[in-house]
Amino acid sequence: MGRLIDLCKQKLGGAVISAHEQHGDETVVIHKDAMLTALRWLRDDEATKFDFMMDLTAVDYFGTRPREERFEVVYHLFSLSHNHRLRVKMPVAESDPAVESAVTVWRAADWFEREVWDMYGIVFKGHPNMKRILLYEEFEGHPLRKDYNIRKRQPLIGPEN
Amino acid sequence: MFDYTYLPSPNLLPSLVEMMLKIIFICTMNMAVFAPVLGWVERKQSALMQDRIGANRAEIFGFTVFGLLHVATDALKLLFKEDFIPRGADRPLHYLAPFIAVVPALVAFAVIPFGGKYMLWGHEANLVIADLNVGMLYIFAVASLSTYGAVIGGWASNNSWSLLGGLRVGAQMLSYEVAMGLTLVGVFMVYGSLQLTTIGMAQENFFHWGIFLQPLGFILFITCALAENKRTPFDIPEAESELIAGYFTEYSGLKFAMFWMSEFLEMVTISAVLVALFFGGWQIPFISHQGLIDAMGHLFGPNFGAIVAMLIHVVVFWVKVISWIVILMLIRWSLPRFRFDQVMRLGWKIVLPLALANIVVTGFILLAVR
Amino acid sequence: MAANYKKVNRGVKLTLWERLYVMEVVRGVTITARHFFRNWVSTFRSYVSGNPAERGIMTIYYPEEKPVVPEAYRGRPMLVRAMDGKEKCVACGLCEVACPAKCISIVGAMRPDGTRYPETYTLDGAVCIFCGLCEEACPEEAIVMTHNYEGLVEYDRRLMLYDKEALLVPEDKLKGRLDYIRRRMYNKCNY
Amino acid sequence: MGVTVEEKNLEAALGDSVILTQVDKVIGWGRKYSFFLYPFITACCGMEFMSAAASRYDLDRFGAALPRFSPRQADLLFVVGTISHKQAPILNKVYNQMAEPKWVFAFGACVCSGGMYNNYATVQGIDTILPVDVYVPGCPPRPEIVIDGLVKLQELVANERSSKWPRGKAQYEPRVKR
Amino acid sequence: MEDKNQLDLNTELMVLNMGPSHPATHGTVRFFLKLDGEKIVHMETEIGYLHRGFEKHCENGTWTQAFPYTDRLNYCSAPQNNVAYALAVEKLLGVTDKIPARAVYIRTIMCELARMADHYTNLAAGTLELGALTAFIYFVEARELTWDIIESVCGARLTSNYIRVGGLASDLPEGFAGHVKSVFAKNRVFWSEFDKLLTHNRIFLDRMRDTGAISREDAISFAFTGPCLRAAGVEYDVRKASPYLAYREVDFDIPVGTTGDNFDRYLVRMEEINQSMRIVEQCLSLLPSGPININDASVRNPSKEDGHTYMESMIFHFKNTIEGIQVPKGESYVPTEGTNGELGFYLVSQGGGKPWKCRVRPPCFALTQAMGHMCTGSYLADIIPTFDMINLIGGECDR
Repeated sequence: MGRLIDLCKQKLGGAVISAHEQHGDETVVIHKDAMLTALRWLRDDEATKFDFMMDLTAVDYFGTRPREERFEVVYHLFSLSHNHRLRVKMPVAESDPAVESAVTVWRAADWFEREVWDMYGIVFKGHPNMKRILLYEEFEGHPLRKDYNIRKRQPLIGPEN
Repeated sequence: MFDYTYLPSPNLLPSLVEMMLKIIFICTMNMAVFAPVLGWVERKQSALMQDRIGANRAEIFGFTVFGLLHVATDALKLLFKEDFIPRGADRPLHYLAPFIAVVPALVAFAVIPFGGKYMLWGHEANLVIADLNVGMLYIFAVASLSTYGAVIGGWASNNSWSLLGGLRVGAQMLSYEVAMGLTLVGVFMVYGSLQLTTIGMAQENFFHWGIFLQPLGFILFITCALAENKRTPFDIPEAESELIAGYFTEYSGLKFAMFWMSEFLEMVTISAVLVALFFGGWQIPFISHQGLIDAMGHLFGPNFGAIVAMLIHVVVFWVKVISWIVILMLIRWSLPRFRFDQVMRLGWKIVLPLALANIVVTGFILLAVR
Repeated sequence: MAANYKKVNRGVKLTLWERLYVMEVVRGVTITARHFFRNWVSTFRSYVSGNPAERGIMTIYYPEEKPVVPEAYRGRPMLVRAMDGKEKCVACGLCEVACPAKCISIVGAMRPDGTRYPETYTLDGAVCIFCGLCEEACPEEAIVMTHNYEGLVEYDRRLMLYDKEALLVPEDKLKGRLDYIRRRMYNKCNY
Repeated sequence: MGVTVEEKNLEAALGDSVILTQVDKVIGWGRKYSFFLYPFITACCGMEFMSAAASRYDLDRFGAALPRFSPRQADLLFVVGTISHKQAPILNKVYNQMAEPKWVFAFGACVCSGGMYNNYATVQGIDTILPVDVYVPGCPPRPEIVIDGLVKLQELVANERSSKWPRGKAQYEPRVKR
Repeated sequence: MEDKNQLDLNTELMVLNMGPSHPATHGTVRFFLKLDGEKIVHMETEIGYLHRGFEKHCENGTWTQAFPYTDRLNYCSAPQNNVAYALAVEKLLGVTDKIPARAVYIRTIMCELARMADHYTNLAAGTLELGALTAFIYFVEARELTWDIIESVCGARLTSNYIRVGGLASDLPEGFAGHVKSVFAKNRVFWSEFDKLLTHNRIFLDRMRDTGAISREDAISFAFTGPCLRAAGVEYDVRKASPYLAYREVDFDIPVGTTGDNFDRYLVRMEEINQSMRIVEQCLSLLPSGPININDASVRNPSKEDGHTYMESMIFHFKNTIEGIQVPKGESYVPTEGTNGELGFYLVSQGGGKPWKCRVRPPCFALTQAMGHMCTGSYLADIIPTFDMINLIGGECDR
């Protein structure tokens, strides 16, 4: 197991649901209620110091996982001073697709969170401006969910096809 | 203050004919030759500067004339283009604005001499439409009128981009109008006249050309002139990437063409003023005005000699003007544009103080020389 | 051998001349004017001599002069007609599957001699993205990306739906491309 | 595309007057060599458009070099790059703002047909919104193909009847105003 | 004092909607501006005008079919996207070390050529919108020459679709090194011309210097990467921080700025063009001969010769094409240095021939986010250089 995973397990204790290392990428899965404190700790602690939030996205495991953990919000963190990376994930239930917003931790999270809301319909609580970003307000549904058909057009603004 | 010598003298007819000829000459030169040909020149020149060939395919019966016909096609197309007036626009002013923009550029030519004075069959031909003794003041007065075209156009269009463009024009013109007046004071001091023919005659000696007597004044004037012309690097009122098309965003068809043409005509006027003030007008270096007339007189007899000399002078003048137009175009295509506040800063903080300093220095030198 | 970080020289110290804009104008204009006069002279010379190679400008007079496309160029996809006049295509449908834009549709049929051939082969030219994945997928070298890029423009989108007859090209006209893909793309020594 | 029934009727009513056709020809000649473009650039094809307008291919040779970013002054709407449903009302608006006569140039596969983007977000060809004059396929098209398209458009314009104009608004009215 | 005057004059803020079909916004962004005269008081950015469902398409196609879609992310530097995606898939497959050396070097060359082309495009657009039309054309000419090389290798000028999982689509053409050499000689002349036309030009300097500046800390918290981050003085380049491809083997400088303003970004880009040429030249001298594709039929389609000879190869060919490459269950994230910054692909595979999730980390998404931060308080005209220098590419930002 990687050094970062050990550190996380040590520090976050019960919040860490699981952790694994694959192809050299260290990954921790964290409970979504402990997310904000965990992220803040990851950013501020001298040993981790993840000052970059490189990427934020979500994955829809529709049909392959139980509905309580259908979605997974994924953070890719990077530390400039230590030059290491960590992937932080948290499962989100289909019935309650909401997590805490990380805008207060990294400003970069702002648009990335809006995009996840737009594409997957996961709400980020505490986000200052939770609107659609890539699609238009009139769009119904969230296209990157696996149950959204790729051809399902919504001629609300544009023409029929 | 005015002297009325330019008014018709007792022998009315020759003067009238002369006047009409001169007006026709200038108008054809500008409207029929320069405005369209400049469009072509600019297109071709910019193309060659940019390693391409430019418009060359419009043809009539297989003749392409190096792309010159593209000018005709442009004109034809614009003529048959829908004339659009936006909703909420002030219709009369929207109509009026392009005319206000074009006319001053043409009218300013009235006082610019394109040749000297020649005796033809006992009639003195003065190659300037109106030999005003306050010629330069007249040019300033008229040139500042063209601002209104742009400002009114910007305002009347009922479009925020146009309005911003109009505002920018207003501010920019105002700033540079002041500086432009002052930059030329040095020239007037040196030649002791505001009359462009007098200034032209005073530049008979090559080393008395304005560029040598007033180098700083020349640089400052060309800066102001470029700014007045609203072309890159001073094209912020119509900056494409900022204001789409600036004050004429909402103009289409012929009215748009008129704004366009006014730009070219202004360029001709500016070049003509530049030549008249700093590059010896119609004078040929090292050949005096009277000397040429006399030499030609020996060859062709007094009257025809004068005509030949006159033609040579007119050609020399236009050649100078054209070379300046080419240089102005080179500048226009080479430089990036300023930011609005930088234009203002340049006008008020650099050009204006330098112009004042130029006046003072010129004054001291003149005192010392005398 | 390593990468190093290096500060860029941003402290461009402007001399008084440069601060006064004048020198800048002069320098900028010199560069552009050099291009201008050089191109003017060379264009004029080529105009007189009629030799396009003398033109200093970069422009290709396209409809009259054709540029040389590199060997690798992927132009319009075409079907290969074998020397015996039959389609090479065996209607296996790999290109249909491989096409990311889904612009190919094939209906296969059987010849009396038992070989398969495409009864219809439709390629929507308005959808095709010239990616070359069909060429790569084809096991028979029956569809290739030709060097042809002309004649693709239409007034109507429906005319861009090419059928089999419009797509078939005799094999000998596609020699270059077929040779290229065998040599450069699918050669054994590339693996 | 082609001539609609009403146009045919109108032409029949006017008759093939020699003067009218001659005038049309002259105007067509003027328009043909003087396209002011409105580059509606959104995506990848814009890069090829840059190339086509720059020195190697030089659209200026055909008199189509002057980009006017004000739709009032433009004649030729170059729709360059994918049009998404979010973008569609804006394209529609730009088209309606253009002064007659106006032509539309569909540049690239996405504009012609939606190309490879057959999905929830993309308009499947702008001819569902506007009348299109010339379709130029390719993803993105080589500048040569663009020039082909321009030449083809010139042919079209040169033979146009004045009865074709005005063309009026786009056929599609977006349900949501932007 | 100033505020009091404004109260007296009863001024109001001018609300302006800039874009998306505004010439400066590249057709894909909309700015809502509140202007006080020419000063920006508030700025809001709206993107998404070029959203065309990249991820959804990737999830609906095979692993190979995603390549054309990656081309159209950052369309100015398509080979880089191809490479980044291929690296991520290879990481999932666990074949990263088995890629032949020649393929690795060719990939590096293509990445750097693409970087050059992208920087040329970006600087061209920047100068165009600042009004220097001739400089714009020279940049495009230089890019055209660079594209000639790319075209001779990939077969397309822009959307290269050149890299494959486990190798390359085709080998380099004959006479490649000579072609590169002649083009670079011309490009260097062009480079010095840009430098003379722009770098010392006071007008250009005034437009670029101290406009759109962002501090080191802000840049990091906005997750800036690439030239914009380095312009702010942060020494971070994926090519050095976590070298991939052949970047360990070559010698190059990474330009770093100090203040993070537009001028620094411009200088960093100009220098990177030079360094890219250096890298390409070194790679060409180090270029080994040998195969360009992995010899593993389950990853890369077998050669046509094999396909015609062995039944097994033909079966693999069919299976790879119809079902897609079989990628084991797992997830991977590979950061690469794209032209705009860190270009990372996050792939999730649930086993099978199609990606379960194909996420790209778009560098200019993060950059565009900071537009409001960088432009508030400056002039309307400052939006133009700032927006140009962050180099928004619609395909990448909106996907």
